[in-house]
Amino acid sequence: RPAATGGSNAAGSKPDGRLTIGVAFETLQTEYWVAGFEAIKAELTTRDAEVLEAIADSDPNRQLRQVRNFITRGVDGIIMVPKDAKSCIPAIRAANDAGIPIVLFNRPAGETDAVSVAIQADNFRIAKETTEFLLEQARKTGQKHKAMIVMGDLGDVNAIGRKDGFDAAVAGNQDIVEVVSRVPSEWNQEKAQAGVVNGLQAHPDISLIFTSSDFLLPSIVSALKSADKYHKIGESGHVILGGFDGDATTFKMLEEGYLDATGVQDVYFEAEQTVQAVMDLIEGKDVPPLIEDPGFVIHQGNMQEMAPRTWGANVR
Amino acid sequence: MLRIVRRIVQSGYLTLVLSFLYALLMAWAAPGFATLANATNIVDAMLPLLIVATGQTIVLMTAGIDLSATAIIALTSVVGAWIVTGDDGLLAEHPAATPIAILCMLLVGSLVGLGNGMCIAWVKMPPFIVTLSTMMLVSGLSEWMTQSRSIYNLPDSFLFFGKNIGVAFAIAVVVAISGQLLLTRTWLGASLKHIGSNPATARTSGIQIERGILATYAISGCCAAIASLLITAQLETGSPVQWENNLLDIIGATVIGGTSLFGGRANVAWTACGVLLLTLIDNSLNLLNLSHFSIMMAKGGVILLAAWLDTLRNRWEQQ
Amino acid sequence: MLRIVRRIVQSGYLTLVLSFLYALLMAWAAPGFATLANATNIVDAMLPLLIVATGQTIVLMTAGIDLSATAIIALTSVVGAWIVTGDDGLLAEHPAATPIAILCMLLVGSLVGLGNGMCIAWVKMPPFIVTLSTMMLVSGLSEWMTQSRSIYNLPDSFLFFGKNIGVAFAIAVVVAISGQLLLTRTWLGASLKHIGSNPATARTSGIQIERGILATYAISGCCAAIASLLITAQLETGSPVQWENNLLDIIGATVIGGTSLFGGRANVAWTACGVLLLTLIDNSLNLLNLSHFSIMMAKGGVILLAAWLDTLRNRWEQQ
Amino acid sequence: MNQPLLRLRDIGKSFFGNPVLQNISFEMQAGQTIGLVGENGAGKSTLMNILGGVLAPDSGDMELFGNTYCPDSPRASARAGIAFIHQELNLFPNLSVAENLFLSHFPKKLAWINRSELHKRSQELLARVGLDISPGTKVQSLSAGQRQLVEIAKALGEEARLIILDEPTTSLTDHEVRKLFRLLRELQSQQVSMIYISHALGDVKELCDRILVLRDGQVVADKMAADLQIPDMIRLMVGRQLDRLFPESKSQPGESIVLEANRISQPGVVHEISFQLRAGEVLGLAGLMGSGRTELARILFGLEPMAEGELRLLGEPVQRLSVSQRINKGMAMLTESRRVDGLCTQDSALANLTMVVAKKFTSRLGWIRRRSLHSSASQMAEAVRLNLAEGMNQAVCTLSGGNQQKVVLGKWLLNKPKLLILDEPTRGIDVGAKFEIYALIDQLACEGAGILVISSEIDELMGICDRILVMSQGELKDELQSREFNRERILKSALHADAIWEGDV
Ligand SMILES: Nc1ncnc2c1ncn2[C@@H]1O[C@H](COP(=O)(O)OP(=O)(O)OP(=O)(O)O)[C@@H](O)[C@H]1O
Ligand SMILES: Nc1ncnc2c1ncn2[C@@H]1O[C@H](COP(=O)(O)OP(=O)(O)OP(=O)(O)O)[C@@H](O)[C@H]1O
Ligand SMILES: [Mg+2]
Ligand SMILES: [Mg+2]
Repeated sequence: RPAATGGSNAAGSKPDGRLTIGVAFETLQTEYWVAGFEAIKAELTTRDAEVLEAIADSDPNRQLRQVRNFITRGVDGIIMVPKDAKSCIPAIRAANDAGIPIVLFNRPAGETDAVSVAIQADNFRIAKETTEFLLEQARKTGQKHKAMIVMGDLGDVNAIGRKDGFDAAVAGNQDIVEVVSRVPSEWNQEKAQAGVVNGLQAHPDISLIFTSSDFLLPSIVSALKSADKYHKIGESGHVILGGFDGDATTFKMLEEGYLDATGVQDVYFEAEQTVQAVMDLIEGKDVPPLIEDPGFVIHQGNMQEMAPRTWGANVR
Repeated sequence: MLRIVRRIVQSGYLTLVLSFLYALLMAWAAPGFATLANATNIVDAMLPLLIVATGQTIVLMTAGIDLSATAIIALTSVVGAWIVTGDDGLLAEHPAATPIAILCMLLVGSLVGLGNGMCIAWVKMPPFIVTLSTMMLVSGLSEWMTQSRSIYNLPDSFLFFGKNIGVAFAIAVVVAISGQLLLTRTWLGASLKHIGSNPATARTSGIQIERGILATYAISGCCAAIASLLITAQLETGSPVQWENNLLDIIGATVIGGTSLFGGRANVAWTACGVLLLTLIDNSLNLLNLSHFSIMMAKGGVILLAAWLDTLRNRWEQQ
Repeated sequence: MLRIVRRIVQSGYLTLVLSFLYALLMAWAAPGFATLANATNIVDAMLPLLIVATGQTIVLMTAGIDLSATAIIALTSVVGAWIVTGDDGLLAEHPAATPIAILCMLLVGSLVGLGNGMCIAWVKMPPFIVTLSTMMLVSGLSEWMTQSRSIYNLPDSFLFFGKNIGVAFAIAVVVAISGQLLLTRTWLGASLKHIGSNPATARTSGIQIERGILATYAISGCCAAIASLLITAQLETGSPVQWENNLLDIIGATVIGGTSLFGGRANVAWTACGVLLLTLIDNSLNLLNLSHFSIMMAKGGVILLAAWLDTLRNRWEQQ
Repeated sequence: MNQPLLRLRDIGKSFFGNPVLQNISFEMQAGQTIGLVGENGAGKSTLMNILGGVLAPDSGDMELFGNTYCPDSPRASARAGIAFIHQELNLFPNLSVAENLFLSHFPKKLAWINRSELHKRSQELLARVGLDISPGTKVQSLSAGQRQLVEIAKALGEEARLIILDEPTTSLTDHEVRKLFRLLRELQSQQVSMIYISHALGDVKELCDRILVLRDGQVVADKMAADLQIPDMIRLMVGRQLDRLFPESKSQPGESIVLEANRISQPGVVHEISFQLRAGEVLGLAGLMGSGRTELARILFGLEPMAEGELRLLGEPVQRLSVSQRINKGMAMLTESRRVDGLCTQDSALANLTMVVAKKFTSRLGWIRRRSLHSSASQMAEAVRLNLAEGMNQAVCTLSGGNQQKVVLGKWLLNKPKLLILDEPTRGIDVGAKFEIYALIDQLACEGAGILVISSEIDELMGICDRILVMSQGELKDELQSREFNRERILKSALHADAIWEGDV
């Protein structure tokens, strides 16, 4: 794809020279989005930009309207978290038509002629590395494990990337692990909980669980507790647990020794890059269409060392 | 002064007056509200809601309710997109794909509505439960058809209905006016009113209740399909969860307008006013850059206010 | 044969019979269904639904509806969690934190309900609109309070109500039985029935409609708060969107049981059967590892079936 | 002079600016029974609604036992010792008799209902009004007459000192009326005061000590019953002389048969009913409460199923047709209770009048030709002398009972029926309006329609019919030609063989 170029008209900016940036999030219903939202706003404020905000409650139709409203208000740039890769295209196109640069935070758009820049964690790699770490722990026990994955909304590229990362890691370790349960959560806590409860019911011998997002962990923990399978690492009956995001609850579980590992998205890096990209586009600079956040895996071994870079360790 | 207030409150188009006052206020308070571009945004947002709310109004006239409206929107969205999409669509690249898809959407919408109507009219099951189950069945069906994935890559001839606001506007106006004429000027509309007011009386007066109810739900399903066309084209996406969160907006707009949930009192013009008010609130508060919780609360507050004024009106009228 | 079927269908607890037959079928078809552990799961899932549906049943008796129930669940969940949470909670680590939190939850729930009741009873606004606006106001409020964040790290004394299924069970049974006794055995319940059957007649007969309605909505709010306690403790999370998608399940369970949306016919025992049936379906289909769309469709189908049998029953009864 | 029980001074009330009551003043002594008579819409029910706390007066004041009395709700008036038996019955059909009897004052321990006490006291009350039913019976399974008695029992249960009865006898048969009167006399002897509203002027004169005549919302006469003769009452009520109660019949039964019923049976309801109805004939159907007349009418009209038999309208078999098809063939039926299935009460008079006929004013596209529909509805409103203060858009629920009945009749007349079935057509209607309705019936018969009239007022049937059929226990028992009309014979045939006849008619 061609590199995005900033809009030619910087005319939208106010006479006082302050930029106005519209921030449209699909939802704020997980800690990760809240942390990202706060980080972006903080970054914009330090750069003396005025922030307009809009949350779409998971409705792409509403998000489209909100982006149009931003355009009506004459913002200089737009930062957006879309619901999924494709339904955001009309919104991007609307921004393109108005000559306003648009940057997607954490979820890139699908293939299209509409132009946008995206900042995204390398979901596949982080998930794969996290899962590989879990499997390493599994191998140490010397037994064969039955595994469960709690999946996200399969319309979301992130969810797919994480699922594929997990699958790739498993594919290389067929000898010690068999995936017996795939719980579709659609990014919904209650669905996840019901799914996990029933999964554990049908397969009481599950001993490894990977969740595609940390915000589902409390539901999983509660299901584990009611099945009496929630134990610290090293205790007998411990279910190997891995997550993705690195939020506060998860970090606490890590500290307390219940969680084995989680793949961390570097929110600060992503927020900073996002804002930088918008600014660059407004100034007319070239920006590559996809900026990747390499992320990292935090686990019992590197906990102290990685804590400062883990957003969940800092938001408390 | 009080007299003037009373006049306004009693005028039957209270919601319209409220919307007008509200718009005036916002023209002053919300930057960018009183611009042509924003007017376009508002109209754009109103159109699909107006269409589907028209169907709902007709259903409410008979003391029924159609909870399956959003599910029908989703199903027809999926059906239409599935036929026309460039990614392996049933009739991908076929020149007549778009008209056929639209026809199928209308057909599917009407048929699902007819199914509702048959359960309600012939089997005499309560509308709430019938349409609730239909909602679940139909939503499940659309998710199963797509395996929960959205369908993209729709051809330009289809997207035309979303991009060209003139066409969308014309469609919505035709639907709303037909709905209103149906209710006020036709024999069917008169029968629906009697069915809603007192079904026993309607029966002894020789009104064919069953036919009326069948027609009602089929019309509602068809309206949902038309709305779905606009929505799908606007979003360029056929999705099995299209509009799933908007059910309360649909019923809300109708009821705020003044249509009764207990039947016998329904009017599409009122509904249009309700749609306008809801959309104005959404749009203006967004422009005011309120956080979405404040928007929600404000919306709740305004709906409450509208209902309160409506109550006042009714009380004054009785004096 | 037909006679036996008729007997069963007419037995008044049709939903119970259906649930039983369904459970039998599933015991055979679904692996792990007929185990003690799964029975626990089912009961666990039923309890909060039963509690909040009890409140809804009482509201439906008066021909009202409480759309704000799930919003109240979310608000009280946030309030409770906010008081007890170890992360900067209002009374974190305080020994009496849990009882105070529970008290506050009940208080908040009842007060919001009372607010609904006041608008409906005194200002005479329609329940649908009032509780719809309350839903929006209250949801907005809880999201604003938490800035959309969930609250974790609840103390064990609070989680007790989620972990100990015995306690949760006892609470739910007490609530349901009190609700049933209220409706069938008390003077208030009798008035509610009159209000729901025919408010005009109730008024001319000297029944204090206002008080009845106030009580009704306050009770519904309080039931939502109790359910919220169980849910919050079970999920170990206070969330401003707690249970937000379950509104139709609540009303559905009530109506499937046989309670009428038009007032005057409501029964908590029926509601309990409706809750059982819905939960069984959810659980068993999950165990069968069906995709969630099939679950949705199956649920829709079973609700339709239950409603159809109910219609049959009514028809046979009239003969 | 002892203190009056009740004193009204200058009571006034208007609806939408139309005065309904003006300067009403009167007082009544304890133990007195006052009769209140007047045309439909004279304001009788409105005045009583003010007294009963249902409506608030615009002006004037009231005193009860010497204290100012301004009830703000029906509850307040009940507390003050006034029981009100409404014109439109006020019972909950889905509840048991016992629950209805103690609606607002259940015997209770704390919040609990005391079931056994409830049962016992209900039985006592039912015994007092002579109703032999179990307190657990659902009201919906009672006939209209039985419901009326339940209402009275309810008033007795409230230990009222003033009972207002608004047209209590409209749904009672003669026998029931006698029974009711015995009961009321007993109450009178116990010094209970009553206000009695009725269009049966004979009853009023017989029962009351004093009679108040209301016309156009004003008291035009206030006399002792002994000083007021029935013709004077009528003159005062309608404001002109009315020489006779029934119009002279101009219609003549013709030759052609409009309706032929052949051995119509429906198990448990009617048994082998056969009769013929000629064009231009007015055929009466007499019988006691619950004899199955209403059921028969509903079967004829297609509202209820019929197991066996044959039904011909103008020679064509119609038993397989639906209600709307029968209406298209020229059938019409005024049902027994207008509120339940005769009117859409919240809708306008126009909507109700045009309900049946609008279909005929519809173009091929389903479009209603509104102007011509409106004008023929207006003509009909005039023809039946409908009294609409606010024009055709007035909601029917704001009309007086008589005017409501005229709306239902007008609705059917607009369709120019060939067969009109009338089930209790003059229930709750004043003498003037009754006369008009009889005239309308006669006129329709003159135009060649066949008319079947069900009525519990034997005098009415004898006054307007060409022939009377008597029904009992779902069977036709007797047939009388107009020269044989005889009250005794009709009553005798109406009685079932095994009934206990208390013989005080
Ligand atoms: N709620 C109301 N709104 C408007 N007008 C009303 C209302 N109730 C009664 N009226 C009007 O007041 C007048 C008096 O009615 P009312 O019912 O008191 O008459 P009535 O003497 O009891 O007649 P009837 O013998 O038919 O029962 C009528 O013209 C009626 O249309
Ligand atoms: N809703 C009902 N439920 C049960 N039984 C009923 C009902 N309506 C009428 N009946 C019974 O059916 C029989 C016939 O009643 P119907 O009303 O036809 O008699 P009727 O001669 O018209 O008497 P009325 O003078 O009361 O109108 C009676 O035994 C009556 O008790
Ligand atoms: Mg009256
Ligand atoms: Mg009868």
